[in-house]
Amino acid sequence: MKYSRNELMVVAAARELKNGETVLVGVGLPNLACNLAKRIHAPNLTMIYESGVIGAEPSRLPLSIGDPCIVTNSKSVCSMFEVFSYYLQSHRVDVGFLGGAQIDKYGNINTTVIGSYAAPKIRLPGSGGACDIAHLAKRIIIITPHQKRRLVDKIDFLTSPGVLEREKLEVKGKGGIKVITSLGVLSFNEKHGELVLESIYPGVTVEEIKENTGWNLKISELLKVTPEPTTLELSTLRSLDPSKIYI
Amino acid sequence: MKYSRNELMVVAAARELKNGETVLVGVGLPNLACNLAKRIHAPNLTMIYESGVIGAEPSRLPLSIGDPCIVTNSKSVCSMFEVFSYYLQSHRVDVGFLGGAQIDKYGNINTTVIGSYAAPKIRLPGSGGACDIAHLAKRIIIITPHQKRRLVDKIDFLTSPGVLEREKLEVKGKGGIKVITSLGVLSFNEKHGELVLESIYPGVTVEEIKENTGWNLKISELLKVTPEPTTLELSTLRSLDPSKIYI
Amino acid sequence: MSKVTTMEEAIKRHVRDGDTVYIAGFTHLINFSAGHEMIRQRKRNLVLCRPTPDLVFDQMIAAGCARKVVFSWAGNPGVGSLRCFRRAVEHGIPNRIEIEEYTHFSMVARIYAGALNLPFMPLRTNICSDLPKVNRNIKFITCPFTGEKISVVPALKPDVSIVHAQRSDENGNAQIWGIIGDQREAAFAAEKVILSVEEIVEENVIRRDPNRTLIPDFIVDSVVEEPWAAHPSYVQGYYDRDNDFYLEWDKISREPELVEKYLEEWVYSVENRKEYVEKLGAGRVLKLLPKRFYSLPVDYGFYR
Amino acid sequence: MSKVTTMEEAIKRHVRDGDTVYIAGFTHLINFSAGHEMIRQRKRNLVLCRPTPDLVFDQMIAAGCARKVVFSWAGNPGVGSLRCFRRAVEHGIPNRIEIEEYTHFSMVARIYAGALNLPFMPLRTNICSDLPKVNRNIKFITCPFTGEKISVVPALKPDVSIVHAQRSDENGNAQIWGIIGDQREAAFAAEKVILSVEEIVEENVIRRDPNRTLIPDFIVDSVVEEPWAAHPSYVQGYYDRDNDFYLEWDKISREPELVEKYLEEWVYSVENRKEYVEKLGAGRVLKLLPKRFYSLPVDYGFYR
Repeated sequence: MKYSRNELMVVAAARELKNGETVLVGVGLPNLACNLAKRIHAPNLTMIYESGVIGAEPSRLPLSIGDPCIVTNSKSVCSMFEVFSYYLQSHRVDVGFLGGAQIDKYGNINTTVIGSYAAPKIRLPGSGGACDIAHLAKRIIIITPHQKRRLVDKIDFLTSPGVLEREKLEVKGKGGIKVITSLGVLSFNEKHGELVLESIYPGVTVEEIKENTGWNLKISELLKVTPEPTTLELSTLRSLDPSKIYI
Repeated sequence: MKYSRNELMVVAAARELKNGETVLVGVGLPNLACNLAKRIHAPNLTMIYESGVIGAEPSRLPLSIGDPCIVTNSKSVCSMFEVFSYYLQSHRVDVGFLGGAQIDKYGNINTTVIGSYAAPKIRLPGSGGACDIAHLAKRIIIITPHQKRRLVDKIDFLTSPGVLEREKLEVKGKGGIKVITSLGVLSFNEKHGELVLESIYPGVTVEEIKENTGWNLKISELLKVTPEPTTLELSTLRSLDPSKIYI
Repeated sequence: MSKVTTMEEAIKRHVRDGDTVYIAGFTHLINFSAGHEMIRQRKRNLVLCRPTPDLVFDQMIAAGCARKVVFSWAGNPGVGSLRCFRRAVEHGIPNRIEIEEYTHFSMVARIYAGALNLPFMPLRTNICSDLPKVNRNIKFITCPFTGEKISVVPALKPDVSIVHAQRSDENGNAQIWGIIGDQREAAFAAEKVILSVEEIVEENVIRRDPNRTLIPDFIVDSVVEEPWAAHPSYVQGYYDRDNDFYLEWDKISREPELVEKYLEEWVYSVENRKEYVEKLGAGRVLKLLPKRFYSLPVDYGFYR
Repeated sequence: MSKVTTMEEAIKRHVRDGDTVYIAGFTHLINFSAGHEMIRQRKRNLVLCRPTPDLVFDQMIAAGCARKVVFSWAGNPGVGSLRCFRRAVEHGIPNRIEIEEYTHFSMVARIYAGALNLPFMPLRTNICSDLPKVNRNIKFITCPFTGEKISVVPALKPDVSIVHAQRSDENGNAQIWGIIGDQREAAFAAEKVILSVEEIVEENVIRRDPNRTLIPDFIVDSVVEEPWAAHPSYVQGYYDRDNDFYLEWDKISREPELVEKYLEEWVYSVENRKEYVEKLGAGRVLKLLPKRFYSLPVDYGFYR
C-alpha cells in the first residue's frame, strides 16, 4: 500500500506508545497517533486531555481538545486546575505530545514569539499547557514537519524545556524526548549530548534531512530505516480521519 | 410557657443569626439554633457543614456533622478540603459556632488537653475545624454551659484564638465573638478590652454568674435581661428535638 | 429580591470601564453573549482574563474594549491564529494592548488561588522557561520542608467573573457537567458574579443532585436565563461547537473591515441573544443539536 | 490481569508492618472492613492517618496495630470521647503511641498536597494557636507577593490509602456521591490504593456519567466488592450510620476487657465482612436501609 510521509509520521508516533500508559493528547496528529495505537497494540492506553477529560473514547475525530465528543462516554472529567495538578504534576502522565514553531537540537521549544518578545515579528499562541507538560510528563513526543525554519540552531524564546533542562527537574527527562518529523525520528544520544537522527523514513536520504535541519544534525551509528506502515496501521489510520482533515 | 435555661440558650443563639447569612453549623445545640432561626426570622440562612454540605435542609435531627440526612436535599456538596478553602478561607462563612472545655475572658478556647500537652491529665479531642473557624469565620458564637471549670482564668492550651488574637488576622475579629452560656450572654467590650456580661437570663442573678465564672467577670453598664423565649420560638425548638436529645 | 435579570442589565450593573473581567470556560461554556453585550455597551479599558482568549476576546479586542489581556494560549482552537489579538499586539490596532502571559497551569493556579483566598499558589512548572523573564509575577521560593525550588504565582481576583452553566435555580445554584474548566474558580475568585444558564429550573431539580452543584447561590449576583449564550462555543448536551464559524472567523479576522462588518451585523445591530439566535436561523441551530445521551440516576436515600 | 480481589488478599498484598496507612472518609464511607482485616492479620507499628480517627482507629489502637496516629479530631462523633485512643495516649495501654496533631484544615491540606505532588500547602490558619508549638510540621512563611505571614504544612504521602465508594467498574473507576470527604485526595496521594465498593458495575454505567467519577482506574491497585464495608459508618443511598453501635462503643471502650471481648467476637472470630454482616442479622441491617431518593438524569449528548 502506498502511504505519505505524514502518514508514516503518525504511525511512528503511535509505535512509541506502550499499552497501559497514560498519554496527554493534543488535537490533530497526536490524537490520531493515540487512537491508532489504541486500536493496534495499546488497547489500554488512557487518553487524557488538558481540558480535564480522562479515558476518552471519542465517537468522532475531535476538532479541539475540548470537543464535546471526548466527554461523552469518557471515564472521568475534572476541572482544568485538577487535570494539571492531580494528573500532570503528580507524574501520572507517561507521555505528553508537543509541537512547536521552533525546536532546537536539545528539544527546547518555542511557541511564544518569532523575533523579540517586546516587539514581536510574529506573535505565536504562547505556552498553553506545553511548558507545564515539558516540565512534568515522564516522556515527551514532539511531532513536527521537518523544515529548516522549525528545526533551528537557536530558538527565539524558550517556552518549553528540552532534554538538558529536564535533567534538572524531578522527572529526570534524559532521553525522555523524541522528535518525530515528516522525514525521520530524532532521539537523545548520551555520547553526543543532543538529539541525533535515529531512524529515517524509506526513500528519504540523510542529505535531504541535513538540508532541512537548521543545525549540523548528528547521525546515529545505528541509524535504522523506519519500518513502513503495515496495511492494518494504514487502513486503521485512514478510517480515523476519513475526511482527511489532518492526513 | 415554662422553659429551661438550656432552651433559652439555644433561643439566644438563634437570635444572633441574621437572615441571608451563611453559618458553619456544629452538631447538637448549634444545629438546633440554626434550624430555629431559619424557621422563625432567617428563612434564607444558609447552613454549611464542615463535612462539605452547603444549604442543608435536614429531614431529621442530624446525629453528627456528617449525617446522611444533611446531604439529601441540600444545595451543594463538596470535598472537605474544598469546604475549608473555597468557603471558610475565602471568608464566605459569616458565623461559626464553637464550644470548648476551657474558655477564657478573651474567648480563647482550649479543646486539646487538660494538664500538660506532653503528659495530659485529660486528652480532649483536639481542634478539629475549631482553630480554622476561629481564624476565618467573620463572627464566632460560642455556646457553653456556664461553669467555673469551663470559663477559666487561664486555659491550659490555646487551640482556637479569641477576640484579641483575631484582631491580628485578616478577618478583624474585634467584637466578633459572643459567648452564649446557660446563664447569660457575654460579648466583647472595647473599654474593658475583654468579654463582659451583656445580658442575663430572667431569674438568674449576677452573683450566680460571677460564682460560676473563673475570672472576675466585668458587667456591662447596659446590662439587659434576655427576653424570654416566645411561644413560637419554644414550640418550634421543641419540635426540632422531639426526643429531647439535646434539650 | 430576585437575582434573575437580562444580560443587558447584568452587564450594565456589574461591569465598569477599567474593570478586570474574567470570562470562564475552557472551550466549553464560553459566554459569547456577555462578550457581545460588553461590546454593545462599549465598555472600555477592560483587563480581560482567560487562559484561552478564544474568539470572544478576539472580538472584544477588535471592538476596542481591552487595555490588557491576561492569558496562557492565544489561538483559534483547532484552527490557528487569533488575528485581532495579534494585530493589537503586533501593530497596536485598534489600540495597543498590554499582555501578561502564563502557562495554562500557572493561569488556572492563579484563579484557583483567588477562589481559595490564598495570596499565591505553588506549582512545579516555569523553572526551565523564559516566561519568568518576561513576567515578574512568576516567582520562585524555597520549600521550607524539602528545600527544593518551586514556582509560585499570585492570586487572580477579578472584579467581575462571567460564567455559563447548563442550569441553575432562580437563586443561582448552578450545575455543570462535561468540561468544568475554570467556571467554579472564576465564580469564587470574583468580587461580582454574573451567571447565565441554558435553563432556569426548579430548586427541587438542583436539590435532587447536590453533588452536581459547583456554584452555590450566595456567591452569585445576577442570574440570566440565556439559551445559546455560548454559541459559537458549545454546551454539553445542549448544542455542539459551531466549527464552521471558527473557520469563518479565521477569514473574517484577517481584515479589519470584515471584522467591523461582522461586529456591525452580529453585535451592534442585534438587540440581544434572542435576536442573535433568530438570526442564526433554524437550520444552523438544528444542525448543532446532539442526540440524547442520558446519565443514570443515583440514589441519595431519604433518611428519617 | 484483574484487580478484583478479596479484602483479605488486598491487605495481605499491600499493607506491611510499619507502613503509613490512611483510611479515608469524613463520617461517611469509613472502611471498617479494611480496619478489621488489618486487626485480624495482626499488622503492627502502623502510622495511622485520618482527620478523625473515629471508631475504626480506636479499635485498631486497642488491638495493638498502631505506633503513631496522625489526626485532627479524636472523638466519637456525636457521642463523646475516643476511649482506646485516650488510654493509649494517657496511659500507654496497650502500648504507647506517638501523636501528630493538626487542625482539620491543615490535615486535609496535607493529604491534598500529597495528591497534587506539592511539597507543601499554604493556608490561613494556625497563626494564633499553640498547635505549632507542639508540632514542628506546622510552619510559617512570608508570601513573596503580599509580604504577609501564612501557614504551611507538608504533603502527606501514605504508603497505602484505603478508600470506599458506592460503586466502580472492575478496573476501579470509582463514583462517589454524598459527602466526598478526603476519599479522592487519599487515593491520589498514596503509593498503593485499595478501593472497596458497595457494588461493582459495568464500565458502561460509569461512562454514562463521567463527571461523577472521582478516582480513575489507573491509580487503583486492588478493587474489592465489599457490601457494608463501612458499617457502623454509612454509605449515602445504601445504609444509614448505625448510631446504636456508636453509643454502644462508648460503653464497650470504657473497659479494656470489653474491648477485647468485642474484638474477639466481631473481628478475630469472624472470617470476613460477609460473615460480619450475617452476624449483624437481617433485623439490624434492614433497620438501616433508607428510602429511595433518586437524582434526575442529565443529558451528555451524543455527538457525531
